[in-house]
Amino acid sequence: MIKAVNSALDNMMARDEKVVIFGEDVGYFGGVFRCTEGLQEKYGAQRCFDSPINESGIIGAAIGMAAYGMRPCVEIQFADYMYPGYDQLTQEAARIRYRSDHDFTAPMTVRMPTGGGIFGGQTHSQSPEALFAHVSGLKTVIPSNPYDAKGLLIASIEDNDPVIFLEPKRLYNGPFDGHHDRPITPWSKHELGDVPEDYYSIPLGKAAIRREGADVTVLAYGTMVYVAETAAEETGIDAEVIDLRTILPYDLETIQTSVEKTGRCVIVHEATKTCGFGSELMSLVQENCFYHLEAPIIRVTGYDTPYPHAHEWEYFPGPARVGEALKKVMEAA
Amino acid sequence: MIKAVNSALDNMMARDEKVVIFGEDVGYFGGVFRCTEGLQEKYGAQRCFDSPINESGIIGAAIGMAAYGMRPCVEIQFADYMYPGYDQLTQEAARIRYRSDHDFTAPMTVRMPTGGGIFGGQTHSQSPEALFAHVSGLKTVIPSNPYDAKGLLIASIEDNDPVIFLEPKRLYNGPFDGHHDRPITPWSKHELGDVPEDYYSIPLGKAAIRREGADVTVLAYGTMVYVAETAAEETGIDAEVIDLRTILPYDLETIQTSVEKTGRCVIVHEATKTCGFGSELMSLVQENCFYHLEAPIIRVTGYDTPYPHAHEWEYFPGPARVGEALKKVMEAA
Amino acid sequence: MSETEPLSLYVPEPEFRPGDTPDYSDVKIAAAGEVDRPALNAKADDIRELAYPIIRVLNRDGKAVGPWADMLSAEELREGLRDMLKVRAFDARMQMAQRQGKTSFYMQCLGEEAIATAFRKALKPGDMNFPTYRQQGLLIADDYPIVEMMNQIYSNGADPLKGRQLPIMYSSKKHGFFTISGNLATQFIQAVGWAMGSAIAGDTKIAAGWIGDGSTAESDFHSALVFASCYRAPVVLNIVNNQWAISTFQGIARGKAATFASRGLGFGIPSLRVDGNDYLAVYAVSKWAIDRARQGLGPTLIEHVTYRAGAHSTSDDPSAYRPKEESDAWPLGDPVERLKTHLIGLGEWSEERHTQTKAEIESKIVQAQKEAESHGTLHDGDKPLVRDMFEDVFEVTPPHLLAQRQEAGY
Amino acid sequence: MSETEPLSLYVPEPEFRPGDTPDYSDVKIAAAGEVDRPALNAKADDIRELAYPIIRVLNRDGKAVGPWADMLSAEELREGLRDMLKVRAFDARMQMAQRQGKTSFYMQCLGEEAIATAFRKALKPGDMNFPTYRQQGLLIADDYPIVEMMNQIYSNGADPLKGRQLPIMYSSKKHGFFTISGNLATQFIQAVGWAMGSAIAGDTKIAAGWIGDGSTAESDFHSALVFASCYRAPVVLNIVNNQWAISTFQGIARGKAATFASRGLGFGIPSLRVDGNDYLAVYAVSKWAIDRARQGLGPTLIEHVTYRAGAHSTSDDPSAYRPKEESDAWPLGDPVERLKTHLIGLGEWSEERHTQTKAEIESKIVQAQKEAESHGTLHDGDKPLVRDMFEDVFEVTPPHLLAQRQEAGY
Ligand SMILES: Cc1ncc(C[n+]2csc(CCOP(=O)(O)OP(=O)(O)O)c2C)c(N)n1
Ligand SMILES: Cc1ncc(C[n+]2csc(CCOP(=O)(O)OP(=O)(O)O)c2C)c(N)n1
Ligand SMILES: [Mg+2]
Ligand SMILES: [Mg+2]
Repeated sequence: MIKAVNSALDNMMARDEKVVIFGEDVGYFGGVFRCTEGLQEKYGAQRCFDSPINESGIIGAAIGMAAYGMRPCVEIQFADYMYPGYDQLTQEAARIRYRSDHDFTAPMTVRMPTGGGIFGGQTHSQSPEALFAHVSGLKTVIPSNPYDAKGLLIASIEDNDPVIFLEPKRLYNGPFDGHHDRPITPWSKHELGDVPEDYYSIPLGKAAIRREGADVTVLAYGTMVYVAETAAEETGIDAEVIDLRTILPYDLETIQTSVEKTGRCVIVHEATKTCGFGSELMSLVQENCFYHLEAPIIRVTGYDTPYPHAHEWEYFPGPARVGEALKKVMEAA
Repeated sequence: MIKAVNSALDNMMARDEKVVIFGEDVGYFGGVFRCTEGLQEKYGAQRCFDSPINESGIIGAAIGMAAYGMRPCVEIQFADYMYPGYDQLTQEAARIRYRSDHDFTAPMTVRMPTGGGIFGGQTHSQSPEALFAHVSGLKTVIPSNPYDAKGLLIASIEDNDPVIFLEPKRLYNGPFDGHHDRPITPWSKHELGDVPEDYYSIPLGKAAIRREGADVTVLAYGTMVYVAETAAEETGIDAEVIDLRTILPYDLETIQTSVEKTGRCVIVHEATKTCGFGSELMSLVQENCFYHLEAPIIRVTGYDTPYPHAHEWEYFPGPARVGEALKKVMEAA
Repeated sequence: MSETEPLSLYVPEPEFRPGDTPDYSDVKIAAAGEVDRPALNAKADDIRELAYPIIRVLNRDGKAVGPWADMLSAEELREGLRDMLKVRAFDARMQMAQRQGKTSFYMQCLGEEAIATAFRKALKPGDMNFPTYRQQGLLIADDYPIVEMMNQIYSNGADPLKGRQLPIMYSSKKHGFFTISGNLATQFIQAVGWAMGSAIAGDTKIAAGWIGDGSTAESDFHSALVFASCYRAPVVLNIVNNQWAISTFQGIARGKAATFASRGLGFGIPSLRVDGNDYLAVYAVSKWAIDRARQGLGPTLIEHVTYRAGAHSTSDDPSAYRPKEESDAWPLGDPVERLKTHLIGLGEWSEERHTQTKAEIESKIVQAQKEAESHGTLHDGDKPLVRDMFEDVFEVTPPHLLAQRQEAGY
Repeated sequence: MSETEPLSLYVPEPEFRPGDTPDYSDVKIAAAGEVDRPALNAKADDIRELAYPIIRVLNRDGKAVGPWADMLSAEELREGLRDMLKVRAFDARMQMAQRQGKTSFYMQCLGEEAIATAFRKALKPGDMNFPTYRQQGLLIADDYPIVEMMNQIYSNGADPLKGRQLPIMYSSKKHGFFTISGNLATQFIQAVGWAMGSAIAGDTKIAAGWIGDGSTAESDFHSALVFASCYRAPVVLNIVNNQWAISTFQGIARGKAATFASRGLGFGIPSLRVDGNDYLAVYAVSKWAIDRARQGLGPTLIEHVTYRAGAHSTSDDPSAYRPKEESDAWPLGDPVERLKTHLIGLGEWSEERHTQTKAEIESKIVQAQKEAESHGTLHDGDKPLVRDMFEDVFEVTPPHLLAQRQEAGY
């Protein structure tokens, strides 16, 4: 998936000289996850450069640059480190268009690796998507595979509003079904790991059905898509797995159609439970599909604790926990 | 309610010399809403003082001070201005105990005026409670009247964990039913406006039933408690109005008991809708009372836009909108 | 003090509180003409000392003296005077309109008029300001329509910002005035980012950031210095030190521990202080910094020293925290009076012309106000469409927000 | 450059990249003994120039010279040497343990050992450090049990932090070591807050903040300076300038535009630079600052100049972004070698004692490692209880979290 991200950036830098990349260690070195490798060499230090370690500064500078007329695509080294820039993101980037009656805009993309699964402890594992979803004026995208990552990142950069682009770091090197004790499958063995070199884009706000099923709808995104698929396989339950791809704007139509068909719903994410994006999804399903529901909707999420180091896999909502939920929702009257 | 807050602070400063107050304009002047009036004079500038305009600094310094062994109670001038301190609040204050296996703790209270209704525009009107609720390690309190404000603030200061204390600024001068065009009722005319001078506390995590009713449960907090009461009066619907008082930890028992009795539920808050605390409440009711529900739960909230200046009252979820929801939830099969 | 004596917390206090008689006679201020004017490409290390004294052009007699003088023609100075008079008259009317309940809020810049008006004149079209709420002078000196400003303040049917923003939170790309934020200091680093954009694009436009003394304590002030220094951004970073931040004096933000200008020293940014009540000095120093930026020589930090003569905003009453007489005692005088005296001394102005000009300006402002009020005020007359409350959150309103708008009936 | 020439963005680059031959011969470094030692109560304004030269005690021959010399006895110096050797041996073992898969992550402080170990010796019991991840020397010089450190690194059954924290994120109130955060710079202002607390309580304890060169760009660095200056907090603010922030050289954080120490000048905070590879100099300067703090004279900013000789962490490979030879070319030498030479010169040490001491220390570390491993390593043996994952989020676990724990089966 790293290559897909790199290819999206490469394509966009080639097509549009307004695309500028900066962030901590993204220049000469090419980023701690190597997503920007080779870009400084190819496009010069004025278009891809290292920044001081100051997330508020990175986002604030990007806002000014976007208002000038550029299309900055900045990297926050880990999503866990966006908090110092949260004011600039939520009170500034998200508000420029509204405040100025679209006289000024902030077309910018903020990439950040998200989620756990690499023994990163509480400050390299967080999934803060709900904190963006609650704030009006931000779009939030979370791809689950290289093909989508490239197409969605290109769409994000081309979008005329600020977009948060969360890259599930556990997926950088291959799809991940939640069984951390099994060997890693590389992307080369997955059909969605096949990424065309050229420009293409995938519209924001559209979910994808990853697995069709008749009995229960599973709403997931990022890493959890594979966990959901695995849980369906392992339990033998005929689950329909929806990959949201975009958290906001969300694709209510796809969700609603599926739940109306299945009558049951399980929601999974890695973030802490309370007020997570799962609570919004559960509310949407409750509001829109109430009369179709045959059982209470279930959330399977990270616990309401920091992401611990040693117990990463007990914290992670793996296939066993998702499988339990699937069984439970099927057993309910 | 300003006097109640002041009295809580006064009581705690007198009882415990570890209680220290600081924030922007809180010292000599006594705060832009005058909540700290007279405290510097009474307890000296070392215990109640003005701070530089730097919210991250205010919260960061409070964390260090709390770790030293003090019990800082700081003011953020408006909840809208806590964002620069969001990193310190959520990644530090909320994590000190966990990180250090309770070797260090952060017993501190962060007071901030919240909500709209004073023509404050998008940066003096926000209700960010969901952004605290999603983060493990923070407690969040929102009183709806002077009596509670004092008792809950005392409990917050005495709590050994960081507590966010949101003061609905529209309630500072009296209860508010949402009819902005009617004369203001002062607290002196309200039974919960009668605040004893002495020390008392109200436990965190316990909701209060403000109006008993048989037909529908309304979950509200802060300003919206009065709006909900008014909507019940105006529609004549026999609603049970629950004032949550504490957002986290929430009082599931009271909520569940009520919804199981009424079978219907309306949730109201002023914050933006998507991923607001209402989504968590709706999820909790759905998860715990599914088989008792006779109609879809309804949310009545602020819209997913910034809080506008001119259209403040169109944005505010007033009695008309809450009343509509009550009727709708009663009409549903 | 020995090692075992108990520590105590020092809490800075202003010299004067209500009841005291303010006396600034012991404050040392450089005489006009005293401070050097370095070459544009002077090395930051060689001009560190400029971060301390105050650059002044007009002396006590209203004469322009020293190396920073003689940059403006008599006509330009008269225009400056008219701009300041306009700002002052506009402020007075809007202050009153707020008291009359025609709007919810107002913020004047009484005593600080020279800074924004003179700075604007040193810029070129296309340059961009990232202002705070006290730089209405930037718009007025650039001939932005007064009526539009009033429409915004009234949140009326003709409000260019459709009632979305608090009064005085103007925005105009055309006039190089970035949308004002309610959150302090955020714009300072944005100005740097805009300037970086201009540099990357190979443009010739420059940016100007604005911040108050109190707000220099905010973290984004630091971000701005770090980024401006790192990339030698073509930006002028203006600190308006008007001595007060609501009820909090500049000592809390550390304006006396060292000058605000000296914050630039730790980043190798050339840093100057200027008498903010001296139109000629503000212009000269601004021009120097703007020229540096435009010639690719990098950022400059300017501390404009002035005094907030009025209340912080219409929600504030300064008599609760500072002596009423402090404003008059303030040693740098009134910018309007000083420029007027200078022009009269030059033989380019007179008391009569002044009185007449003032009257003309005031009547124009009154006329503009009438026109604005014909489009409504906050609680009366025309209003922006409620439907517009739902627009411009995104370029294309997404389904969930459309649904909310429809549910709301708009 | 004229006004109409296009602007361009300057992006700082380090002098040497892989393939270059690093050469620091033109770098001017003050000779040992050259920099003044002011009185503790010197006025900040009078010692501004101290923010530029590097204070050094040990000269090229290993002799201690100048006004900052002669503060430590031979026995204290030997203890310092042993502390540094311990840190180095510990780092080497843990680095290897990580490569062997016994833990997920490790960070060494190779080349920077003098700073934390010497600083710790200048503190008193009860003082509090707010460290970054590269001050293991603070714990080791305070005789915190090596086994406990290893237990934490292994997240094993005896981990004092119950497996909650990333390896090396130690915490010990008893040893004056505040819980390390993964988020850079946050601890710097917390240190100031702790010091303010001590001052308010009338205590005699002081605090020390720690930050890296790269992290001075973070906003909380600014908060710390603002608050420390405002309330004259009894705190020592340490910047460890090891030239690199992962792959980013100190020029991006503006360490060459001006010194990092000079950041203090804008706040009237006395600011010094010290040779961080000179144990005697670090001790002397630290003691000066600590004494100031304890005597109620307020904060001091210290820039410790050193070089990160190893990789940033076990996740990093510096050969991708800097020449391999840069570390050897670095002009300040190795702190262990320099102190050893000094002690031998004094006749208080010998090559034989050194070799023997090193071997003893290494064998103790190996022994400790065995003990730690008997409690398990990250993927083997004992683990903390999963139940503890749910504890200490709050003092009393609230119902919703209890429910989650029960549902999870713990
Ligand atoms: C982030 C943030 N914190 C607090 C405030 C509240 N506030 C508004 S103006 C002000 C004082 C600013 O003082 P200064 O920077 O000196 O500017 P001045 O008003 O003197 O022009 C404060 C504290 C705010 N708007 N934003
Ligand atoms: C807020 C935040 N942003 C980014 C990071 C990622 N990060 C960890 S260490 C580091 C470099 C720090 O460099 P420096 O301050 O010089 O300290 P050193 O590693 O050299 O000791 C970065 C960018 C982080 N941990 N926290
Ligand atoms: Mg001010
Ligand atoms: Mg470093």
